[in-house]
Amino acid sequence: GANASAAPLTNVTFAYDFPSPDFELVPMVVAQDQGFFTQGGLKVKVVFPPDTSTTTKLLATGAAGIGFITTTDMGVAVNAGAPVLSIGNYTMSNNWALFAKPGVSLTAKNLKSEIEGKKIFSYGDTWTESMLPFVLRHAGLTSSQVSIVTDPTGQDLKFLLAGKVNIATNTSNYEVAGFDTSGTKGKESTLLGTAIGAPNIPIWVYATTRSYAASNPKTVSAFMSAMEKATLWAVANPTKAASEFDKAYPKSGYSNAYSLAGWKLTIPFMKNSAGQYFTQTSAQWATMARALKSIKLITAVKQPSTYYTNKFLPSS
Amino acid sequence: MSSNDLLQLRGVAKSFGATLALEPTSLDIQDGSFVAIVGPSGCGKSTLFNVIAGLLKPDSGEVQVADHVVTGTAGHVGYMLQKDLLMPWRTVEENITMAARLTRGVNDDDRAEARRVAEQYGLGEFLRHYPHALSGGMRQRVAFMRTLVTRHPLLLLDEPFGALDAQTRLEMQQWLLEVWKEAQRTVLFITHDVDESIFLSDRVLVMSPRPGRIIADFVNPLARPRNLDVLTDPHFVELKSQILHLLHGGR
Amino acid sequence: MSSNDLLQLRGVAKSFGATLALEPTSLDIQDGSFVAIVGPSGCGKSTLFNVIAGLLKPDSGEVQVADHVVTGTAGHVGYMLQKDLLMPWRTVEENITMAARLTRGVNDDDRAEARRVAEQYGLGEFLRHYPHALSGGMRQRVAFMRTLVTRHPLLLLDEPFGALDAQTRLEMQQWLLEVWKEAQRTVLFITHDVDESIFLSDRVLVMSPRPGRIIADFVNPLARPRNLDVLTDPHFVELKSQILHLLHGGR
Amino acid sequence: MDPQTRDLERAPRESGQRDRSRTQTVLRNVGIPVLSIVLVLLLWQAIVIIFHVAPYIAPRPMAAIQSVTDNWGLLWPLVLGTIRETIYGFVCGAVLGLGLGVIMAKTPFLHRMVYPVLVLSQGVPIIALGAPLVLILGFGVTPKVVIVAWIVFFPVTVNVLAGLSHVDQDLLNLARVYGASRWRTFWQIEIPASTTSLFAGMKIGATYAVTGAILGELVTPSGASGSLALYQETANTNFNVAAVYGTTMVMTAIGISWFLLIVGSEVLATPWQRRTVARRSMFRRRRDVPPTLRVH
Amino acid sequence: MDPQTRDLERAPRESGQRDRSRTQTVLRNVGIPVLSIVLVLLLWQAIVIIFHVAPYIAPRPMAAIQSVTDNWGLLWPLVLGTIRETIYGFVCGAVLGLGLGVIMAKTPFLHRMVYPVLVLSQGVPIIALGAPLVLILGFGVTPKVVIVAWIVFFPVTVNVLAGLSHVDQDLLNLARVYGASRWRTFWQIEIPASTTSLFAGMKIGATYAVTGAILGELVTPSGASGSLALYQETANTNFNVAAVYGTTMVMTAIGISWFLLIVGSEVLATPWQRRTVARRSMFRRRRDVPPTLRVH
Ligand SMILES: Nc1ncnc2c1ncn2[C@@H]1O[C@H](COP(=O)(O)OP(=O)(O)OP(=O)(O)O)[C@@H](O)[C@H]1O
Ligand SMILES: Nc1ncnc2c1ncn2[C@@H]1O[C@H](COP(=O)(O)OP(=O)(O)OP(=O)(O)O)[C@@H](O)[C@H]1O
Ligand SMILES: [Mg+2]
Ligand SMILES: [Mg+2]
Repeated sequence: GANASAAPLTNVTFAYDFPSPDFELVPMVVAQDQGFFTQGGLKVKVVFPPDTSTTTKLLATGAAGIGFITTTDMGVAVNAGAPVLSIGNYTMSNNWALFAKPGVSLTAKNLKSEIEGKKIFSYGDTWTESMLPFVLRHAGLTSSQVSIVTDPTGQDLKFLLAGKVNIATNTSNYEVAGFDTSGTKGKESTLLGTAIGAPNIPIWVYATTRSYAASNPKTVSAFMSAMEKATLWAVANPTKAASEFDKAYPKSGYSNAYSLAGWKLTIPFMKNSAGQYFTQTSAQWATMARALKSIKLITAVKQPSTYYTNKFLPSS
Repeated sequence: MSSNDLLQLRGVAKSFGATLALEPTSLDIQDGSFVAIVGPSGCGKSTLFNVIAGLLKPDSGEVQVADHVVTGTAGHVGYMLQKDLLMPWRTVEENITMAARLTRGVNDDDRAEARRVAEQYGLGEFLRHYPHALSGGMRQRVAFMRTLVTRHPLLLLDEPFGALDAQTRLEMQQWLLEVWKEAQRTVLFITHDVDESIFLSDRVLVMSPRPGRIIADFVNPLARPRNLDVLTDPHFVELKSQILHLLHGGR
Repeated sequence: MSSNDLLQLRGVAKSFGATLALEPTSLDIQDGSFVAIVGPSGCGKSTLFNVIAGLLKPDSGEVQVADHVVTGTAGHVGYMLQKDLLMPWRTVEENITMAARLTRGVNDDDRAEARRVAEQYGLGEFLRHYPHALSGGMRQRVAFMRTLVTRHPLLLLDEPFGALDAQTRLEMQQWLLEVWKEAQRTVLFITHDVDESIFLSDRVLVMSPRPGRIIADFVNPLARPRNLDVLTDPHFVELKSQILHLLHGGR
Repeated sequence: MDPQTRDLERAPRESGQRDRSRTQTVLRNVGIPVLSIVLVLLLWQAIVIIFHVAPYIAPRPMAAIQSVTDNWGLLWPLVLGTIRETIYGFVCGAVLGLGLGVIMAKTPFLHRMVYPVLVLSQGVPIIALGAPLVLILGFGVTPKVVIVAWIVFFPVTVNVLAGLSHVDQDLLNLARVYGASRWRTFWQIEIPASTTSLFAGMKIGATYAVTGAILGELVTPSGASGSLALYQETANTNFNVAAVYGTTMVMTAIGISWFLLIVGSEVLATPWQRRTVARRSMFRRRRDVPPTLRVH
Repeated sequence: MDPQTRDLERAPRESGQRDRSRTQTVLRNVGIPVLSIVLVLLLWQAIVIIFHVAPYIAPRPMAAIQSVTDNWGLLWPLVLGTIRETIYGFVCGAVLGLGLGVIMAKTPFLHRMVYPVLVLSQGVPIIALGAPLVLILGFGVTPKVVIVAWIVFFPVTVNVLAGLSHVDQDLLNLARVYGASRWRTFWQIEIPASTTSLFAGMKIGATYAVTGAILGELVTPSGASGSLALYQETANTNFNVAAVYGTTMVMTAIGISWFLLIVGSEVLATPWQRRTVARRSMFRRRRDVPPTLRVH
């Protein structure tokens, strides 16, 4: 738009959920590079938190207007009284999975025998904490029948390949991209959580605070609309999108191969079976809240509308 | 009442808590004289000096230097201790000009004077040396020059050669007499060495054990200039014997 | 050839690199005698002691103690320095028995002996004190007792009172003479204080400046016991004058 | 005021005077620190209240303390774990540091060869050590102990080296004059003479030991038993800010207690630095008692 | 060998002798450390080869070094960033430490009140500082600088305190006799007399400064500009083990260079500890030259 470029751009600070940039930022980079933000009258600055749980605090203190967090972090933050609000899904389904090293075949059938009494790696994040109980229940095991190795520094692949743990847990886009670009021979065995009892709920969402949404409704809508254009573009042009990311963040330390592989692995999870992007459902939030409540991470299951709104989505 | 006395003490006394360190003491020191003070350890000699220098305020009494009452105020005398107290981070020249640096800043005159004094008294070569490179005797000489260039007519020397070995000490004594003769200052000199007190002085004051009191005031009969031979002079031996008996009670 | 001499040096010499510290020196020390050594600083007095004690191997010559050749081997003499070298972490009693602890372990006899010596020489009350609680004079007394209980007949004392003030030094000299009389040891005593060398000794050796050489060997004419009055005795004054002229060339 | 040090003339100290002021000293040494810590907590509370800091950003001090007391049953084993890692690691580090220090002091060649490697070892970021240590030593307490020891040994070695090289050469010569063996000289003179340096090194080590244990817990996973650092990390992920600050307080408390313990051991191990008279040691001195007294 | 210290009789040192052995000293002080580092690298290479260590566990040293040289264009700005954080943080920490030390030395009451808080501050695990610092200070270099300063200031304060309290009381009295002002006494005596202590504190601080910067980079984000610690972290998740070890080597090199720089500054700042004669300083001493010489 000609008229948009004439008007002064609105500044938006966007907080990512991880201390360093990686391929899930591809749509964001595309939105900036392809001018989708400028068209919407926005100027977006990306900031990174010291740890994944600080993103919510950055939103709550107003240090960032819009952020990128996991669904479970949303639930925990709302429970703690933070006035955060989810404004759109990033992925539409759950690609959290269990992994075993090459040579081991991990299937829904042999799940029990493969994990009973074994060492299972966890980052110690809320997501894994809330998904593992479903898997254990599905396998007919209690948490005392497996040994959880929690390592926030994330050495999962290394420990898995060295035989220090038997099972790794991670999302498939990160884990498989990491394995494929590690130069290790063979193929990891991947078992999606949704195949073994984990609920199929989206992992990441775009979020803001209620007050920011109330006072900047146009900005939020413009942001989501730019993200939609960017996401569709990046899905359609994965190779170009990944190399744009590499250009935007040359010091991320990731190789282009890794970013491209990761982004390609992310694409299938970004729309649901109905072909929809972004749209949230009350069911997804109710399921998430119940899951968190059942493992006592939150004290009360709130109305789904407490957590989300779809009203900033371009389609609505 | 102006007099020939550079220093006058009138009933100066000092206690530390319950310890009476110095009984009321009166004393007149003639301008240009060299007065030695001997006395048992802890009898209050250094306390007396500290009072004169203005480091301590006496409990009673008055200190006059050159007919001005200076009781309890500093900056009127030159002061030198057994420890040389040179600044290791300053060269010899800078150490000599230390008093100026500590009060008003050093100017070219101060530096010229320092160089003159150092050259005159045998340390000209070492002006740019740091103290650690000097021997003990040389260091004490620098400490003395530092005291000298303050131009105060009254110098208080508290066992200045106490840490030197006998031979160096003898050299320093002879050196000091030379400088004293030329520089025309008044010297009060504390020592534990009776030989030294007689060898150097015009007058020897003997103090009692604590609480300190001046119990004898000998006029030194020895003629100047003096050399090693005075140590066997009958006057010397006699005076030494008297002082030793006062100090040690003839044991 | 057995003799009355406890210590015999035959042509002992020592250099450090290019520095000749001690010229070939021969010396006989009679059993039971008290011999003082004076000489300018750096003339090799301590080097001589180090050779006798076996700390240094002489470049040439031979050391005999009690008619045994002990050149370059340690463990034959008592040795004491100006620094008291007490162990701060040991009590007085433990410091006195240090030699035993360092060689074979302390037994009850050693402890009893330490207590006896300490009580006899006026430190009985302080047996369980740590050195830091003692005055300089008391510390030197402990250091001396530690030397004494080794039972070596020959004691080498290198300026033992050099760090003490004049009064304490006088007390220590009198104390040392007392102990020496009772304990019946042979003492070699280095000092810079000519009065001290005469006051204490039977014999005074005077050394030349480096390279060290014994240039005079005076027999001390003063009768024992001695008190302060000997300082004014004509024999004393005469001997002192001779020694001083040897040392300082009559300046 | 007296400008001359009168060390030589110092009279034996009176112990009476000391006792009288002991309560005063204790008050000063304990009261004032406690007071200032309370002041810090009050300041914190004031800031939270005045600036309306939301509880999910920073808790009030009482909330942090309460989150600790409420979960003490859960925390206690983790605290014990951290303490255990600290103790094991500290002891290993101190022993290693002492040993290295002694060996290096005795063999100048090794000193020159090994010293740069030791300096280098301290330049390695601890975070980079985590993975290799786990791969070699597995999960569990060992890699954490190694990390603590890695941090602790260095200041100990440096200080022991300094201490041993400053032992009075004259004292060593005197020992030779007595005919002492190298071994006895070492135990009777060199070791006691370096106690102060050893403790100086250990005090620096103690300051960093607990931080090292926490870092170790963070970079080397513990498995099912969990760890204090992970507890904090999880509390952080779960938005339990009070627990995060509470855990920090617990960690700080462990750190300071450990430091004070080492300071205390130094006081006990070096009585001659405070006391005038040695205490009679019950068992070692029995034979001092004259036989006559013993029969009765 | 001579059991008596002859400090008083020491002759002025000859500087001729010193120069002669200077090359020898340099060889010894540089050659042996370099040699031993090379030995460590060889040992590492040998272990990797002999035990068939998989490349994703530990790389060969040459591979690690190559990963650094190959990516130097990328690494150099990150290295510069770490150096900048180190310098800023170190300077802030040293200045703060010096200031606190001076103020505390001058006001015993503040000393007693503040000291426990300072000790407490060092007990707080650095990892717990990241999030609060970012919330307060925002992104960018500031929180990292604060973390480095937090680590550096403490040893500086402790040492400055010790230094100032050990200034010879007699020297201070002498200054009073001369009628010196407090201010001049402070600058001319107290400050120079505590230089050695100040540098002792700064050397300890320097040892930990780079580690602090790396820790700071890890617990506070750098975002697009990246950081050495994040680069390493990413390489780690990326299975780029050679880069992990290579970065470690770079970090170690920065740490040691910084330490050596501080050691070097001490040498330059305290000429009297090495040199016998003060060097003529070109600009300060011009007026020393006699006027006659100046006219020509
Ligand atoms: N600042 C002080 N506080 C308390 N007592 C002091 C102080 N200064 C000196 N005294 C005491 O006053 C007495 C006299 O001390 P002073 O230093 O004057 O003796 P002195 O004659 O110089 O001794 P010495 O010959 O050992 O130098 C001593 O008992 C000493 O302990
Ligand atoms: N270990 C040594 N290495 C090199 N030179 C030495 C050594 N020990 C002593 N010297 C030198 O040997 C000479 C004699 O030294 P010695 O210590 O024996 O003198 P001294 O007579 O005891 O002097 P002082 O009266 O000062 O104690 C001196 O020039 C000294 O510098
Ligand atoms: Mg005095
Ligand atoms: Mg000597």
